[in-house]
Amino acid sequence: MDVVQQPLQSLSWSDAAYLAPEWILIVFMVGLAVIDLLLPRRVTRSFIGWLTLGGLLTSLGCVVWRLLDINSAASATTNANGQVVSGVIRLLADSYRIDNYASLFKIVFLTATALIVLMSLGSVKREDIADKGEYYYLLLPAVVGAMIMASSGDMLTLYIGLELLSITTYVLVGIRKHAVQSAEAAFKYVVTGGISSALILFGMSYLYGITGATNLGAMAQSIQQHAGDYKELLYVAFFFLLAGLGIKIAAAPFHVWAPDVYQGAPTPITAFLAVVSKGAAFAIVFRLIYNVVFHATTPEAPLADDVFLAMLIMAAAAMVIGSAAALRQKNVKRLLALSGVANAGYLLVPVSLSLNGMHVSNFGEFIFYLAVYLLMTIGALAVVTVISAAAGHDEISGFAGLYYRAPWTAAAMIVFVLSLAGLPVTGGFFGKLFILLGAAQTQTYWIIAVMVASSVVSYYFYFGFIRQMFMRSTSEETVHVPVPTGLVIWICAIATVAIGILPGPMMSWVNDHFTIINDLFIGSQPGG
Amino acid sequence: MGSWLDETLTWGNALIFFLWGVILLALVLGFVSYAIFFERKVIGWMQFRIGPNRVGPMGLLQTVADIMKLLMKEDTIPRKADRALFILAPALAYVPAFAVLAVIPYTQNLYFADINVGLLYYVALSGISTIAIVLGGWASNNKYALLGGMRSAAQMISYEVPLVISVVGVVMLTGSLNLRTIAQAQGDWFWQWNFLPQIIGFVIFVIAAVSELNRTPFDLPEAESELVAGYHVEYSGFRFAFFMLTEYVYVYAIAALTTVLFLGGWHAPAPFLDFVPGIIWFLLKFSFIVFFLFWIRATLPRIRIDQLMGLGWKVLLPLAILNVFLTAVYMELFIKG
Amino acid sequence: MLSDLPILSCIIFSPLLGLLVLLFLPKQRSRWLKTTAIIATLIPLLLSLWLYADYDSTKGGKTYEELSTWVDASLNKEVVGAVSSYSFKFQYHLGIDGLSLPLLLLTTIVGVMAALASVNVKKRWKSFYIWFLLLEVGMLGVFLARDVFLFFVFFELTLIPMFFLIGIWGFMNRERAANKFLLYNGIGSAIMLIAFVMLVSTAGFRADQVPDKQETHLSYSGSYEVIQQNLTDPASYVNAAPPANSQEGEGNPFYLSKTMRWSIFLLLLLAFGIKLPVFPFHTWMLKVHAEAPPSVVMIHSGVLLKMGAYGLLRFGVFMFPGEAKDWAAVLAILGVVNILYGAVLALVQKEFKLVLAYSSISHMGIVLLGIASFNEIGLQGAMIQLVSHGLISALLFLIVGSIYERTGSTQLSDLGGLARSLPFISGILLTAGMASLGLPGLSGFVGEFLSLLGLFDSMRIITAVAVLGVILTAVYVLRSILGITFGPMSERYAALRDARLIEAVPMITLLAFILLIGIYPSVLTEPMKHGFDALLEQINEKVGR
Amino acid sequence: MERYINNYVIVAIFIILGILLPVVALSVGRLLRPSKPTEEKKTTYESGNEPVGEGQVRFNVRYYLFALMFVIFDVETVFLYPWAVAYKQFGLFVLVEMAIFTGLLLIGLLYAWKKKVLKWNSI
Amino acid sequence: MLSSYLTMAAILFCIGLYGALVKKNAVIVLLSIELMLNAVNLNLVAFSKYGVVPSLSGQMFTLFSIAVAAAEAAVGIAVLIALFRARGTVNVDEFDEMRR
Repeated sequence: MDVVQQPLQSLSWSDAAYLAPEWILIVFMVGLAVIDLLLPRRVTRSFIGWLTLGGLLTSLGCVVWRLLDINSAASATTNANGQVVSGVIRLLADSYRIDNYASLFKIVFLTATALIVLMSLGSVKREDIADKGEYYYLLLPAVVGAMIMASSGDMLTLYIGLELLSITTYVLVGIRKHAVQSAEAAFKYVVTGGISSALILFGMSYLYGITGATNLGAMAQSIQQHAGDYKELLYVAFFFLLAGLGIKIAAAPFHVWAPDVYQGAPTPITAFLAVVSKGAAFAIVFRLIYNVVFHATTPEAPLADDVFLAMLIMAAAAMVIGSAAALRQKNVKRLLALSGVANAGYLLVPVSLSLNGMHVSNFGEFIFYLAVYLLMTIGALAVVTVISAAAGHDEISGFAGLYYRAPWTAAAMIVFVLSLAGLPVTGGFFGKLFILLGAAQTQTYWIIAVMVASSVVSYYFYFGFIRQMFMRSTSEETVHVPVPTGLVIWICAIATVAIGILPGPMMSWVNDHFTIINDLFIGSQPGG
Repeated sequence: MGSWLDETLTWGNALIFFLWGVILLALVLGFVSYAIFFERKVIGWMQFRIGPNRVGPMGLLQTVADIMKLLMKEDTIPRKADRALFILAPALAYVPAFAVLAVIPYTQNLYFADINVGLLYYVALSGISTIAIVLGGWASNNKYALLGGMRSAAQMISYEVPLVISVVGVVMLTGSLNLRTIAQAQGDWFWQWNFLPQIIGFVIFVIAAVSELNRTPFDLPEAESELVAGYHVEYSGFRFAFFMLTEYVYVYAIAALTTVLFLGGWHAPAPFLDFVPGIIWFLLKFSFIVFFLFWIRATLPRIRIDQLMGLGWKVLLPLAILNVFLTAVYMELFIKG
Repeated sequence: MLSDLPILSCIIFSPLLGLLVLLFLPKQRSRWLKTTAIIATLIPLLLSLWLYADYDSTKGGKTYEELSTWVDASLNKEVVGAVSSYSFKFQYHLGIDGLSLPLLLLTTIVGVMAALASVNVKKRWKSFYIWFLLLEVGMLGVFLARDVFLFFVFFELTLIPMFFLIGIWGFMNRERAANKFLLYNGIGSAIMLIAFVMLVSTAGFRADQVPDKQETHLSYSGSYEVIQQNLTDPASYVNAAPPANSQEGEGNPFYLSKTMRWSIFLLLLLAFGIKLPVFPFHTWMLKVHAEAPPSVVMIHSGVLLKMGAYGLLRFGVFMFPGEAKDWAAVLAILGVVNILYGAVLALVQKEFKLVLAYSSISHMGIVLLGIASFNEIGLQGAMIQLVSHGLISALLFLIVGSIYERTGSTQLSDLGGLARSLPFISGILLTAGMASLGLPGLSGFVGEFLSLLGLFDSMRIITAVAVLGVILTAVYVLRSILGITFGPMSERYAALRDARLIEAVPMITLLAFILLIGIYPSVLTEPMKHGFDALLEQINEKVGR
Repeated sequence: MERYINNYVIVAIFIILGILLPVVALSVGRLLRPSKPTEEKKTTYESGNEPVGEGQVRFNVRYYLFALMFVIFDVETVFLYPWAVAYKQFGLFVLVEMAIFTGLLLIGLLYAWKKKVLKWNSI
Repeated sequence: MLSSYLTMAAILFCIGLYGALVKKNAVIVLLSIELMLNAVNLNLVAFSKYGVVPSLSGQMFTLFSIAVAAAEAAVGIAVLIALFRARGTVNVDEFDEMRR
């Protein structure tokens, strides 16, 4: 058979050490699963949550240490232009990359999950979720999936990560076994998730057919040669990829599943879907766009430009549709789901703005907004858990008179709402501002207009929370805020404001640790 | 056979292949007829009975008579049955049973298809029969048939897993999925055959194989006392015959497969016995396995369904996996150096 | 000693000090809360008065300028090439000049008066004052910020407290009013943000060579000065004509084409026009005037509306003098429309608060006229009109609050003959009315007169029409105020108590300032003297006069 | 290459023969066997009684759980087979990798065991 | 040769997509998704032999995709069973607890 023989590269012991963050999570998951199985039924499972949190934080520590280590002088090298670039660890024939890009994403995912676990510790009740132990330790493989997605340099690992994340979240969404809503949400999520992975795979299969490789770097090289001859197929491939990934990131018009699923899922899982799932899908989008699509332009067909334009249109649609649909929502979780759709639109903007002479990196804007989005969404949903525990439902009217029942929580909620609406002095404002400035650098002014307009529309429903909290009142009884949940609320609120007052250090830190050639243009550095 | 395989395909060659296939088919049908006869005889002797002895000399034509009877019996299809599936099921059961025989080698030179994924082919195709059984049970639209079919499916899939994993050790030692290579790789002395180094795998394989065949002590799907006749309760005439045929063709196949995988195929037990042709050794081993199957049928009682499932999942599966890793560690220490 | 302090920061953030104290006070102790809040507003007043005294108009406000890096978000610099840094640079840049100083004073004065007037608030004093002080921080910041994004942050900071103040403490339809306020101002600020983003990404770009070193610092700056300089300097890259053979703007990502300049200018005009409010966008303001609590309307009408005019001047006119000059006629017409529309509708209102609301629209029209004149007199007139209207409307709404507290109504038909039972309040009301209609000797006259005088220079017909509107002012003011003070008195109002001390003090203070400006306008014109020179120079250069 | 094609031709021939036999046998049988259907013959068999209710009864969900377990371990073999074939050529690390993979699956088995999936009760 | 495989896969995929979007029976919906995934497998295997640059990775990809599809189907049906217990129906149109 005339098949290209690829050399097999096995993982060595030292390579395995680089995977410490992932190993730690897996070991914790296995250990906790066994403990949960062997313990008698009556023992309370809360400690599993704390152990999960411990595992996540340990892993986070490893990721940060690795990030700093890669960028330290010892492992830095100089590239052809004489610039100092940081090292990248490539495992298994470059199918698993530990680079700054991945590490930054992993930090976001792990932080988010840690906050979500902490939030759950205060809000998950035994009568609601029968298998509390499972609930906690299933989050770990989900995060591992997200981390694999961020690290993958190969369509195969990318797909495995995607499915590891998806399948575990299917279960997590449906974990309230006896609630109809939960099961229904889980089913809808399974179906849309299945369709989306089929679409993604279909697109990938065409890409593979044209390039003959699944490694992103190899694809980048191959696609430059073949793009001209197979541009129709490439268009089809990119269309399918965009549609599939659009479902995963819940961007309009592929967002219809989001409200139902977010509503039916347990609230912390809603936060997980909104932040980690979405972020991980974006990690894929970034890699695919800058490794494959970016190199697919030919003189006769502006493939890359068309894809970028399509993505921008998708972003605009997400913003407009998300904000408009949220106007009518009375259910908080549905509302936040739709706001998540709009936010997916905002997050898509930097990805889909192509680079030019002045706009040399969109990653800083993106990760900045993702971090802010993490804080405000998780914070808001943490407040929602408190409210729905007190009110017994998820309707927005549950917020009525919150200011008089729990003033500090209401104050934190104001911070989240303002941040979501993009008003100063919150992280949300600078997140959007950086994205807008990025768009302005590429002279894509129309998307600025759309973005700002959708923000204004969103004021209406975000301030709906404020109206409820301050201008309505029901009972005067105080709302009980469990300590872990309160901790989450305050961490998020303070961080949101802190980023809103001083966004510079974070943005600089991200951009100092990110080099676009090393981390995204995998293909432009053959071999390595 | 090997020489034809290397030639360019022509219609003539295809016809030769076809004729070989027909010959094998005839052999297999003959085997089935007389396997049934001998089963009855052997069990009879073991139970101090004579067994069939009226039709033909020593009752040798008994099975032939049975087949003729089945052929001429009226064929009823229940009104409520799903007609298409009802008709499809027996054929669907039989086709894979016969098709798996294509990859079994008999001697160094006597084999049909020489596929390098032969073992996988066998495992994959034999799984299809499960579907046929469920289909038959479902299409009958009968409570007994349905439950029998479901049980049968549950049992077959439960034992398929240990069966499949138990041969992994053999595959590891050989480094190939080609059944011919596997048979060839086994040594000249009988203790070098796979059944000793792979004793755990061998035992699991045999147990699981018996269960896959739905034979005693694992014949629960057909448990007369509970389920009348299981999935084929509504079948009569020649459609019923095909289910029976399937079972016995699988007996043939499993016996041959066990011989190839574990008992050294056509190898003589010791180098000095090489003068006896390989095919004889193969047939001897093969016959022994067949006899063994009859033997346990006569000996063992039927086990309960919870015991059946427990055995499969809680004992055989962990053991099979353990076997894989024992083999791996053994190879790591002694073979790879 | 005082001059060593970062005086501008102190002014802006001193209310926060009060806010901190407020947070730790128990919410039942209304007296403590009120006292703290009033003191917290007094500090910026005193500081700004000192600043006014210290301000030297010939030198401008350079000495008070505060500059430190606020956001220095470095960007990925790989692809650009050999630069040592590449970043978004937004500065914490505060400054004062002739344009901001009067408005700063206005803010601090009205702030204290509103705080005093807020003692009427009936519920939730603690949160009221917290929002109130935050609002003051925002307003002060708006007038002092010299970085577009810092300006924007402060601008938005006024929005949120206003939403709460209207929505919680307002009258019957407070929520709708709050929503409408939020919606219009949100749109306004969003448009402003678009304009700023476009500006920063083009005109905000600067490349600094470090002398003696091979280092280049590239940055996108939000600095007002940088942007203004780039925009008005014909030699800068923003205005550099592209090579003739290439397409427009090709190769120079910072080039602002004519269309771009115009669109940014129009966006700014629209953004600040909504705030001002210019005629078709004024409806939110009526709602706010009618529904917000009187002390909040004092702030709103007294200061917040001025932010629109201030922004229009500083960003619209100063940054795009050429475009503004080209549109002078349009501005003037808009102003006249505002004057006439406001006056006519004020004439037919049955509610006193709405009369005042429409009169605000009308008076803001005069500001537009002043701006449209594009000469020193007119611009000074506009500024004085801003300050004077701020003071007058604050005073009027203070009185409205007092009257409402006593009578429970602001309907013109309900009120009448209050002069008998409330002689003091009525007297102040009459005087304030006179100031509003532009009686010489009071501040309103100076502003109107100078504005119209300035405009008369260039657009005579429009001026004439505007004067007609001003005459109408007299009609509606007299109609309503005379109706309230004199005329038949309803029996139930006979036993009303006249103003208490805490009401009288702010009334008299405000009136005193009104008189001061009316009699001696130089208190305001003096610091402004050199404020417009540079602008007018540029305009004249551009227009070639 | 010829060998490759020939091998699969043989496989195809075996499958064709497998299909032919039932077709031929049943067609031939049609000529030989009688056909005298009556109502009674065509009723569903239920030990001689009148059939009660539907034939397609609901059965235990446990069957599904076994199917699930089967899928999991069958898929494991998908990975186990290629691994086993190539095992000789690889180092110790490959063994560790497979041990981790299988270990995780065994945890799954333990899970099922502890959750009483493997315990059979009633039909 | 390649194009016939691709056409076949595309047809399968379209049937699957249609089924997943239109069919009312939840089981059929899940089946349709499997159909789509199988179409992809067909594509991958065809490309690995007849693609522009033939390589083995397509077959590897197929192995993984089969495994993952199995897991997905397992979870899907488990969820469906839980839902069936709660609602007593597998009609997709009746899963409308949350739409208001």
